[in-house]
Amino acid sequence: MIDYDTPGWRITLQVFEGPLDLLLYLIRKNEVDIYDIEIEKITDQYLAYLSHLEEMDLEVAGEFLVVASTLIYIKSRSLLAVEQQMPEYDEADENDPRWDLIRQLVEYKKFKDAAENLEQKALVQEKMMPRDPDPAFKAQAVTGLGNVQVIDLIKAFEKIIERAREKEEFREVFDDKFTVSEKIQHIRKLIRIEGRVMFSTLFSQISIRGEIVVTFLALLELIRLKQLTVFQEGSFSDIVIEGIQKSE
Amino acid sequence: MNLKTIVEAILFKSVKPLSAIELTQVIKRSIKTLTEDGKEVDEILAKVKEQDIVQALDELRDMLESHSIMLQEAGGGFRMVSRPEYTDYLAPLLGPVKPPRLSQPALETLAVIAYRQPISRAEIEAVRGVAVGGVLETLVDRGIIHVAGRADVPGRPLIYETTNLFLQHFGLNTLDDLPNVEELKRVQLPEKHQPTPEEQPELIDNHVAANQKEN
Amino acid sequence: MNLKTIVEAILFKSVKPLSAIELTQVIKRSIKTLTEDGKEVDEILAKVKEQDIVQALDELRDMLESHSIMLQEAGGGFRMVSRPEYTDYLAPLLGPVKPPRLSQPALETLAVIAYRQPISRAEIEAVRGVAVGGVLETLVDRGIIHVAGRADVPGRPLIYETTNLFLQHFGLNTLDDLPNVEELKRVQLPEKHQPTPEEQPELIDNHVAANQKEN
Repeated sequence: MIDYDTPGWRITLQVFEGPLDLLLYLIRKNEVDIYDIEIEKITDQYLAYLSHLEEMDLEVAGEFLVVASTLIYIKSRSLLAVEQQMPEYDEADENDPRWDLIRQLVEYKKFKDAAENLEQKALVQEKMMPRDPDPAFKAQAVTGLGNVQVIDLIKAFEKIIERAREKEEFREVFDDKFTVSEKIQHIRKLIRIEGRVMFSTLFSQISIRGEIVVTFLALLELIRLKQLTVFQEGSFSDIVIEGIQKSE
Repeated sequence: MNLKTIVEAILFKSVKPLSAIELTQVIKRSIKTLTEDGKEVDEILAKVKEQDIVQALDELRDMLESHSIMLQEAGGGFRMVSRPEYTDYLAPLLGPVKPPRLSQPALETLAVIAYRQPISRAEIEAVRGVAVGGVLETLVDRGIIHVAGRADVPGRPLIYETTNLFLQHFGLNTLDDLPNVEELKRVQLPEKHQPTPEEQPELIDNHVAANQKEN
Repeated sequence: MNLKTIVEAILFKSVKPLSAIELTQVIKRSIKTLTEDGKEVDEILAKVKEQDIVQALDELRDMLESHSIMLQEAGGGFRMVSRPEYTDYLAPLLGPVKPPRLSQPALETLAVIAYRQPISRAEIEAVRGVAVGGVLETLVDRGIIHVAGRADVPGRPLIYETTNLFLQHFGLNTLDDLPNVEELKRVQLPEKHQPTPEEQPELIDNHVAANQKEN
């Protein structure tokens, strides 16, 4: 059993990177080869560690519990009489959970060792220092306006004015030409015919700002009413608007 | 490893020129740390004096004779620089001498500032209908606008105006030389505290902006 | 002046590592400018090829043998760095803030990605037995890994691979220089037979997040 009173034990409490790391530690502590682990012993020690964590009021992460249940399962299996064990209890058996766990441990250990190797390389690399970038080089690249003409400036300003005027206009159109309920009808009809509409298509024929706003509000309302759903097929793809099928 | 190459490594790494005294201090401090860490230190190094550094600098200068890098003494300090005759081969490294073109939001923000300066961030945002914090930072970083003080209104917000670099870029003498300055100064623009419909377009602006990024 | 010292000057001044091809381009561009300006250019330089640069790099490496500066090839590029044994003497220049080292979880995650790229988050978690969401984010933020696209499997998960910065950080030239690369590449990945942490994502994510704060 693990001696919890050894001062070193408490210190190592926090350093396990996960259940596999803890298992490797226990195997090393018992001085056995991964392939020869005694499941019973390891399971007891593993569970003792978890309960020790709980005693100290430390939260036991879910992943530790997942492996705990696997260990208990393997242990219970090995306690069954041989004839009662489902498949042949064979080390090479694909379905043997003990073998699965061992394979996972072996795999994990290889990467843990590789991580250690990488760390050593980083430490060496840290000692090989390049010169710091010349501040003069940096400064030159980022100041100034680039290829901007006065005309660009005026155009930009006119765009702002234009947009401001549209906002004025928008108040009228909001009242007169387009209403949210009208747009709701329009979108419903589109969805009924097409099944789904792309977000960009819905807005592409609209050029008046007021109509964009009203259409967007209609869309939000339909989503709120759970008549529509929107989603993306990839983080950079167009948004798809789709009707929600209702059982009638 | 010897004093000459240690000095070389320090000057290679240092951002600013170092005098012989400063070099001595750097080495003395390193040796102190090494000794405290229980590492063995060469006896000659342990007793290093400024005059040893001066000699090491001379040796380093000779050692670099056949290289494109040389020791330069400037402003009472030494530094490593590339030899002047190699400058022609370094030009391509300077990258784009022309800074990247301003983005549309940056351009619009600059236009508002140009014609309405001095102006606060809140006033710019009222005109443009979107947040301009990041854009203002870019413009300040690029030396096109600068903080001109604080407005004499509640909250005393920072106010911005264009710089001399801005005028130089467009070949203008004063701001009055900006085209259409009279007309554009007069145009009525949205102000702060507009009625509610103003707030909705912003929703769309943000959305459109996000969409454009994706494309 | 010769090719070897020109390459030295360029690498001395360059902010980032340059490959032999990039070095060739820099020199070719310089020569073009020189010719256009009516300056005389050495005939050998005018016809410079990548293989000449490769040879010049070898000569430069030899030339720097007795110096505290060396040529390093990392991430497919060459750069000039101080020799590791001089690092103790550079410490006083560096100031108190050291660049953060990678945490143990980050290193383990990175090891899995390095040998198995491109790889999805679920596959990494199957090997490590813990959730890696937070760690992946940190590694992406630091530019050591990046999203390489989506896997062609159900759910189309994002897949990750290491960047050039990864190679530079660990002083590797290519991924084939990873220790034990042959062995680790071949190992059979565990299938996701285990109830992986994915099934309790929230719980685990919180745990990992809390853990990382501690590190």
